[in-house]
Amino acid sequence: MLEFVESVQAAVAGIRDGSTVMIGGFGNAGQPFELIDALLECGATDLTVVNNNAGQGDQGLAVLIREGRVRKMICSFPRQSDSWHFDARYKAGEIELELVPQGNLAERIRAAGAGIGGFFTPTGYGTMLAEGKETRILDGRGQVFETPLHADVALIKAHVADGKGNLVYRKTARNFGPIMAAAAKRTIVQVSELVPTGALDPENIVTPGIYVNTVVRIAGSTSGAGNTGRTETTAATGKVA
Amino acid sequence: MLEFVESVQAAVAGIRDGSTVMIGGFGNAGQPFELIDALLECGATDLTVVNNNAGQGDQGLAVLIREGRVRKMICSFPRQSDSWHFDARYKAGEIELELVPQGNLAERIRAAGAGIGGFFTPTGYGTMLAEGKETRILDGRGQVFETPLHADVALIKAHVADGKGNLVYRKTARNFGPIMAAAAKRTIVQVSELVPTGALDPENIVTPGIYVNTVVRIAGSTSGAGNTGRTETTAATGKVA
Amino acid sequence: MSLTGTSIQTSDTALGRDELARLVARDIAPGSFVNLGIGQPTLVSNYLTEEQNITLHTENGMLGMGPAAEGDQIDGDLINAGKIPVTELPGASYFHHADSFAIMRGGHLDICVLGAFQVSATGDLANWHTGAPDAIPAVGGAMDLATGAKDVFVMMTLLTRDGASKIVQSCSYPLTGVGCVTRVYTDKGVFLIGPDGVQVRETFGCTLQELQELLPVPLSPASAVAL
Amino acid sequence: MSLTGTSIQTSDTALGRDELARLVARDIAPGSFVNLGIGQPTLVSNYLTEEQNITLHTENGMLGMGPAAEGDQIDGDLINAGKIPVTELPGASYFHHADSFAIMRGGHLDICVLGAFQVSATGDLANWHTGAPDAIPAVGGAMDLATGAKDVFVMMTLLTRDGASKIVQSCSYPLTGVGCVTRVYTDKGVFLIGPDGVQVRETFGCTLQELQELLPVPLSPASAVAL
Repeated sequence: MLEFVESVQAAVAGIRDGSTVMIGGFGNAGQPFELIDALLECGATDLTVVNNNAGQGDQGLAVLIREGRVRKMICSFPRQSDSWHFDARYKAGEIELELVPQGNLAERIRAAGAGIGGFFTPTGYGTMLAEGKETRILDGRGQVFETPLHADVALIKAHVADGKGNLVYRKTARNFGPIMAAAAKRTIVQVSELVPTGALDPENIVTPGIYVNTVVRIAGSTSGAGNTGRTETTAATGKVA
Repeated sequence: MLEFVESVQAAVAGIRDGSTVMIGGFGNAGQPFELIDALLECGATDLTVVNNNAGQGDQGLAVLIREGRVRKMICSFPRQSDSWHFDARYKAGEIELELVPQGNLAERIRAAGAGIGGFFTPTGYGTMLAEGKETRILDGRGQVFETPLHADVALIKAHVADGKGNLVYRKTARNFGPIMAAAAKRTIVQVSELVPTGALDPENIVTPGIYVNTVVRIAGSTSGAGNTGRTETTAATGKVA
Repeated sequence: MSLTGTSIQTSDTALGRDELARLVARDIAPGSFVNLGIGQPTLVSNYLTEEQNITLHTENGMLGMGPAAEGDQIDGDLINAGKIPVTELPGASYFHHADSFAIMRGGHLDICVLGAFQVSATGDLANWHTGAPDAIPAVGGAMDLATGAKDVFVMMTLLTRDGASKIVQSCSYPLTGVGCVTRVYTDKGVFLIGPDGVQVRETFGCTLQELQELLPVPLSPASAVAL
Repeated sequence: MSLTGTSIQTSDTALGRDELARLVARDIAPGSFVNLGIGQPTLVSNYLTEEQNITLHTENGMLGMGPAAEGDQIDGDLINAGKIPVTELPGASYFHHADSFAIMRGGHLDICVLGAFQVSATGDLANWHTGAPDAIPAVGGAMDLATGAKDVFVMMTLLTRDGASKIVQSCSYPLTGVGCVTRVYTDKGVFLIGPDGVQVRETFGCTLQELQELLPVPLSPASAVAL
């Protein structure tokens, strides 16, 4: 059942210790900071967190990691110039890491929402990230078997919700939101704006309300504006994302 | 390279005998009738056609089948009250049929466009449509291995294209268009309207121009209006689509 | 288990199609997302109330489907899975076929209501193919719905024209899905299918014992908790 | 094969990063869809001309990416894969992460340009992990790009700081992708990788023979047809 709640505390109520939690966002764009803060406050621990990164700076996911609430990270790009809290926990052997190529991460999340039991992909074939995995030659290419990533809860940020829980996003803040909403048993969304049902054009809805359980409006927030998006620097010349 | 052409004849030029051709549409909604007529006129034969149905009445795909141009149909619902041309060819053993559950059809087309080499799905497990296929228990459920459906050419209908080939659709005429556009080597689109680049909101584009090769505007056509959509009747009490 | 001593007969006569549709509609929980199959299941939409706030899905790419379109409302680009022109309700959304079937296959629909040729005692469904050697098979979205929805309700007459039960020990027709049906609504009774076998929730125009005589599978009255 | 008698030296000095970026930009066919990796490859965008009509993809969900945003243009919701604020060009489109990676993995990008630690004589790419035991690994979208794009161009200095060739017989660093690189742009030359091994298209500030002395893999001048 869809519910609209008045506070982020009410939104995250009931998230249990040991849950698998997907957190939307790529860098700061689409990060549900207020929901993450509420998750921290609510005390849930022993979490498995799915996010593209493993926390940056001293906010959001990074604080969850610093506080020892995260047992395991599933992500594509943990190491960043300001991922010091993850780095420290990882080097101390206090957090587990499942490193997943970003496209496999997205496709595995999508598979969970779409009822796919597993799939073969060329990404990662012949690399150490495919070690121990089933492989097969398909369409003349080496491919690796990957499994769906389900979650108990997804915390995502959208731009606008209507009364049916239909969502639209803003620019590249869309990123993981739509696929995580479909992959989680319970999807909690923070939005900048609520509009009456019927105010969104049915052609333009990105996440239908069927994927949404809880909506909270963050008062005074305006997506994008005032959010300068930090510049990441990295040591390698390799592809960074 | 994207091209805008003046006629449906120019749009379909170069489709070779023996091609696999995806044709969009579900019933009449989204059927690219004018492109199908041009395909008939251009004479290409020995075709494998992917469509949800196998032709209705005496138009479009039904005529291609009547004229013996289709060697094989890959579809979910060939038998309809007015599928007489397919029925006759099929009973005469003159056309091959690969019957695919509609969701597998959609997911196999999507897999081709997304670079997935194959996937497991519960749909069809334990039924005659899974006979001879690899099966596996995943997430506690019996699942069937399905492979991507690629095509040489896709013929689809959209509502509006801009100068970059970005597309939007109208209502349920969207159906197979977006996934077929991604699954074919060459995607040919008929639209009702062309607008300048920048006139479509980037948030609302359904098919990015990267998936589009050829665009032709059908003069005087207006999606939906004057198109009454025929009512299908079927013999079975079972699910029909 | 005794079939007497429990009165679960709730009407004096067998139910007509519309009465049955009303019953199914009443049983759908408020706020549900539902797909109604073609034919008899479509009648259910006539009895859904606004208070129930049910969202209808059609597999050709829409949530929030409204009633059949009439007159000027008819738009060839807005049809349902039966290819009948329909309307759009406030809060509707459109999506492509893979996204639409992801809704079904990903387990997001609360209920689908389907017709059937046969349902087995363990919930196997046969509704797409008679198996006749000269029949042209056509499956559509039946297997995806049967496999994907959280609950699969079947609506059918209990008996064939020849008087044979459509609830069977094991389906003789080709299967649509294995162990997927959770509830069967028929003109003579409502059946719950689960780990305890086939339970009868209510009967129409017959007693449980009379029903048992028509059916080749063992029946028991539904426990109160299952009602 | 003789390495003399063919003059493919096209500049008297090694190329700087910007000159190399200009060269890569010139080699991109009009109308292409391109993903530029972070770091050196990003420079290529400075030299793409309007006439080339190149569409840039960023894997965090956009086609039609424009230059870096400045001042009032900066919008935290509009960033590239390096998390740098960018702008949107007319005809841009946004999509979610699975759709974005479907563009890459489905073979729809014409070219991606990546940095590298090493490239092997058969086109294996190593650019994500040094393999050092205490390094925290991070892969991002590198493997998807390497495996998915029709052509994978690498931009790098030919030699490490220690003077070792980054074009190697077999990569010692962990692989990003197998046999995926088709072209390598370096400060000292442009290399084509294909069924005929490593061919040199042009050299900068050295002869082919001098280049061969730096590299542990056999080189041959590119045939005219491959230019």
